[in-house]
Amino acid sequence: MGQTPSVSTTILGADEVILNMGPQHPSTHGVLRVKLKLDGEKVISSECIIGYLHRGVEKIGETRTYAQFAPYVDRTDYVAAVSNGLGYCEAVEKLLGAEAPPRARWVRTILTELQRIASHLLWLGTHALDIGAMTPVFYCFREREEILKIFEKYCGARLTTHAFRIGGLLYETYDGFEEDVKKFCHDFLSRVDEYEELLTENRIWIQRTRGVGILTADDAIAMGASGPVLRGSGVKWDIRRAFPYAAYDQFEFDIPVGENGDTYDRYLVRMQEMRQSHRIVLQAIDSIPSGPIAARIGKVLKPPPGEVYHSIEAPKGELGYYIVSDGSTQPYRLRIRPPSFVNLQVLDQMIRGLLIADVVAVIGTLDIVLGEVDR
Amino acid sequence: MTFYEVTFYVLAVVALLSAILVITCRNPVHSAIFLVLTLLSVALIFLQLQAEFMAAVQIIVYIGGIMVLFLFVIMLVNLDVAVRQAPYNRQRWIAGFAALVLLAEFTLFIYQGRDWAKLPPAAAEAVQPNTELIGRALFQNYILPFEVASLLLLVAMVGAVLMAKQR
Amino acid sequence: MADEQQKKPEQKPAPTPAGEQKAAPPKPPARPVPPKPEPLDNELIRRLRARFSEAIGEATLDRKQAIVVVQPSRFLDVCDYLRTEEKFDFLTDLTAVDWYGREKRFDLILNLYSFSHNQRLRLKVPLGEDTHCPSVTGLWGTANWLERECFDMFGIVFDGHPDLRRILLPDGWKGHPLRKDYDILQQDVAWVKENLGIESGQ
Amino acid sequence: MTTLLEILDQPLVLALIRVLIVFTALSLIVAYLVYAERKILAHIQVRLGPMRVGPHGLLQPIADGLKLLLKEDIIPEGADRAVFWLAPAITVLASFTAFSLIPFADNFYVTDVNVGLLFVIAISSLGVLGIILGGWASNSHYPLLGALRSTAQLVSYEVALSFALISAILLAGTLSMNGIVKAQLQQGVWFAFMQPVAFFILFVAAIAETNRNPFDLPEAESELVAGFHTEYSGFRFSLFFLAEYAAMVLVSSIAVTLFLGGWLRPFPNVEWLGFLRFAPVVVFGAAGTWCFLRFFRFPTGREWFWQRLMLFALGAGAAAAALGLLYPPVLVASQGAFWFLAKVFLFLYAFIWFRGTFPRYRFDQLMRLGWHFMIPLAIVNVIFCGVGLVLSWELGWNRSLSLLLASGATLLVAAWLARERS
Repeated sequence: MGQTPSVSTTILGADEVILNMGPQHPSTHGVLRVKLKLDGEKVISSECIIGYLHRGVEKIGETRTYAQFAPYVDRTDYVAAVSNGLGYCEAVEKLLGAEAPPRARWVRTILTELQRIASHLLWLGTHALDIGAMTPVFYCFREREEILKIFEKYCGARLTTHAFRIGGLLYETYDGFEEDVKKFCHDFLSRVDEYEELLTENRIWIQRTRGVGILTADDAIAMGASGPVLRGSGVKWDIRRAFPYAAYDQFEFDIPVGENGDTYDRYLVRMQEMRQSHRIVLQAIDSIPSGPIAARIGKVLKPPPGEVYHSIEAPKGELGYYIVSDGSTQPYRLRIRPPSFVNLQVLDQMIRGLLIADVVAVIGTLDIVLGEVDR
Repeated sequence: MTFYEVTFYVLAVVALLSAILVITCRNPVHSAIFLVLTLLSVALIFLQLQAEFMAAVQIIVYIGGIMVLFLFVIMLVNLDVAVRQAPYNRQRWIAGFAALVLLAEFTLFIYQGRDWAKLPPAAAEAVQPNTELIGRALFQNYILPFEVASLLLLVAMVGAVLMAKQR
Repeated sequence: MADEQQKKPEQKPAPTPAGEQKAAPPKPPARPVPPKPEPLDNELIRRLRARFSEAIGEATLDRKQAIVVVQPSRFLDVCDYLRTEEKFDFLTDLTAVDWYGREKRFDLILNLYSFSHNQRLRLKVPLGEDTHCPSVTGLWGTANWLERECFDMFGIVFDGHPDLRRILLPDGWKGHPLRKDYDILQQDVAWVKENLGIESGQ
Repeated sequence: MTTLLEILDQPLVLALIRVLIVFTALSLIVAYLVYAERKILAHIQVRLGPMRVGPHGLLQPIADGLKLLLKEDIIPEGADRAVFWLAPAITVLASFTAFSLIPFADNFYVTDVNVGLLFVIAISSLGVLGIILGGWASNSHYPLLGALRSTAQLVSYEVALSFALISAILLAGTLSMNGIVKAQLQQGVWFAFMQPVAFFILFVAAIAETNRNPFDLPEAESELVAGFHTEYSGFRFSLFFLAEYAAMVLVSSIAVTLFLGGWLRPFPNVEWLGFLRFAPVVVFGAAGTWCFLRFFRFPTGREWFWQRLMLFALGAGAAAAALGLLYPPVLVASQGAFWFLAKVFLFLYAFIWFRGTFPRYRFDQLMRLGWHFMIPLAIVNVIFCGVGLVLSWELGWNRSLSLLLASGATLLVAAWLARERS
């Protein structure tokens, strides 16, 4: 607070208040409960209480066949279901030693990048809403709707899409897919400019986000943060580059990084990422190869015994699948490495000494999805 | 009784009753509310006396300012403890005695001054807007005391800020 | 990984045939070759073996992934060495696998990543049911919640963990759901009945 | 009949009638302000807003009011029941009572006392009591924090607001609300042009006083759920809601009266702009025409029957009003209220517009803005304004010129303050 003449903080200093934020709270983005120890409005310490959405997805995985389990991963990070599906399918493919044919990989890349844009749009809208700007959320949903329409046309579902199958794709792209994607891309950049016009140079937005929730690069690495949270701290690391999957080695794109690791930097990083995703989609849509859309992997999947860890750059960060096979039709152990779960762990460190209003901003900037945190 | 007399007595009774309630209420917030009521009825009595400026200032300063700050502070202290404490234990008799003395004094003086305390019948219309009168009084006749008082308050304010900053 | 030997005609065509697909008949994709784990022997492993001779068990390369078995006795030292000397500064994931029926029941799995070498390494620590495992929270802050989850799901106790409590399941819960001898019928019916007021267990 | 006229002629009865009119009109304005806010925000946010109840959702406020009245009334356990009940009443009383001093037209106000402005400030400052008590009585953390924030914010910005008002008083030389408007007529200029800085301060402080975005911290929904009225529901909640919007109208009315010439039409002394007096006719005529146009383009199905009928009735009403306004006495009588309301609505539109545009300040930033920028600036402005007036009185300088010079000097200070801040 510094020299702020706020009476509340100085007088309340006498005793600490425990404030339960959530599990029902407008800006905890789901059923997250943060127990805040407050000195006035200043956060002394905090504790995240999670698990309200725990469904035992990993246990379920052990009792389903590989193909049966695929729809379940859509329900972890339910705002980026396509990305989850990609991670899972590729992990099982790696376990089988199979590889999706090029056309499938291209389509997967396009859809995943669209999903990244959709996820970031949802983040932007809710984050701005948390900080009090209520209009961007509607603009964001307008664009997200376009993406969801493409998903719907492609596979019939909008949210939990189950778009990909192990070994490739189930569906060929629909007629007009490319036109739809191109049309979306054509409008999209100017729309991003529109959001930035509302926020990036806005004095209040800058005051609310700059210097708030700083995470240094060393801390980010030590705490296992990944995705935009890590890049916002200035670590130039993207799994799409480090371990290219799908067709990412074919496209040019930049990895935006921040400098100070504050909320504003993470905001800028995600905004840039949307632009980069747009760039990837445009490159991919122009170069989709023709050919088969699925590898031959047989109907009954019995991966040879062994184990695999495969991770992708999901919109929220490193989404990993660790699957152990015992040679049967069901995974022996299926572990999901959830980016939100690991990123959320940084929250306490980031909000100490800040105000309640900043807690909201920091939760928003971490971009968590409770379905994924709790699984 | 005229309309004005009726309102006066009603206001006076309200003011007195709520004043008593201020000190008898156990809950400080309730006390504060009754204090607001007291101040409000006094403000209305000012209004009746065609002292609009005084009435308005009474409301702005006492209710809008001081009472809000009172409530602000009351809310911050631990109420449960305050309610459980019985602060009047020892002083009850002394206070009662002091009150009696004061009452006797007042009665005496009011009785003595019953003649000259009578006001001349008020003019039907205020001769001059009393805001201007007050302004002239403060800034012309009593400019020195006024400025001294404001300086004093300024010193107090600076001191308070300084003390708060040191914490 | 593509294998050219076994070529069979495409059995099921794509459900939504696109125009271009018909023009050029699809090339039948290849059947995958089952991958085989092979022993791993590289500089890193050699250095590890030289330093922690008996504590480093079998090292394999399975599907291009380096896997090293580490004995719990010197587990913490190995981790410390890997983090500081070999720059595996990013703990990607920490989890466990329950090999029910094996003598040392659990495998603790650590997925490490090194930013400077762009390299992943997986540590496997075999643990008996009652063996405590040293906590790596001091090395990687990430481990805090991951170890708590591991404790919650498998009942593995981490010595030196600052705050080893259940994380996803409620505090009073009995049992560790990701163990192989746990299933829906064994869940904490009493807890559910008491705290949620519903009959459970299907 | 004579008796009735006699009764009506008594000042008390006359006042009561005026109170009734003001109260009814105000309630309607507030109800439709909520509707307007929803509609305007919706159009800012590329959506439609209420469309279901009545044509274009025009009956939505009534439906909302009914819903709120019929809702279950919940008092949280551990709440101080009496205070919980009292708090919304205080707030709503405060914001409605203050309207008794607002001159809506040349000859239409409930009362005009010579310290009118002081009274408006006094009464509206009572509203904060309701907020603070409501927050405390809920016996819950979020309302308490909301109440604390609210109090600190209102007390801080009230200072800047009052200082901004003082410069208008200095210019007008009276505290009477109607007197201030008449002073603007005499001097032939709106005070907003003579005192732009004060107007700006008043505008910002008014937004803060009414807890509107970007200063809506006491009820910041993403932080404090709903701030001081988190635990309120149903009728009591609607009272708070009503009070908040009435307060919006109130501060707009104060700003309009003091700085935008109240019920005066734009440039009241410019003869050739006299045609502006037909503005009400044009407005109502346009509204009627629009309604009729919509009526003909409305879908004709059975389920739309009532909506079409209402649209037609609305159009007919507006057209009738436009025709009635052509009758000269009515036209003259309607002038004051029309211009006053038009300006107030302009203000209210700005409020809504801001809500659709800005993110929210953080509490310490808000306080810093208030104490380190607004209050010093307001004080400096009053001093310079006084200096400017003295220059014109004593040295015979051109009044407008000296005041503009004073404003310029204040702006320099403002620039310096702003630089200090960043």
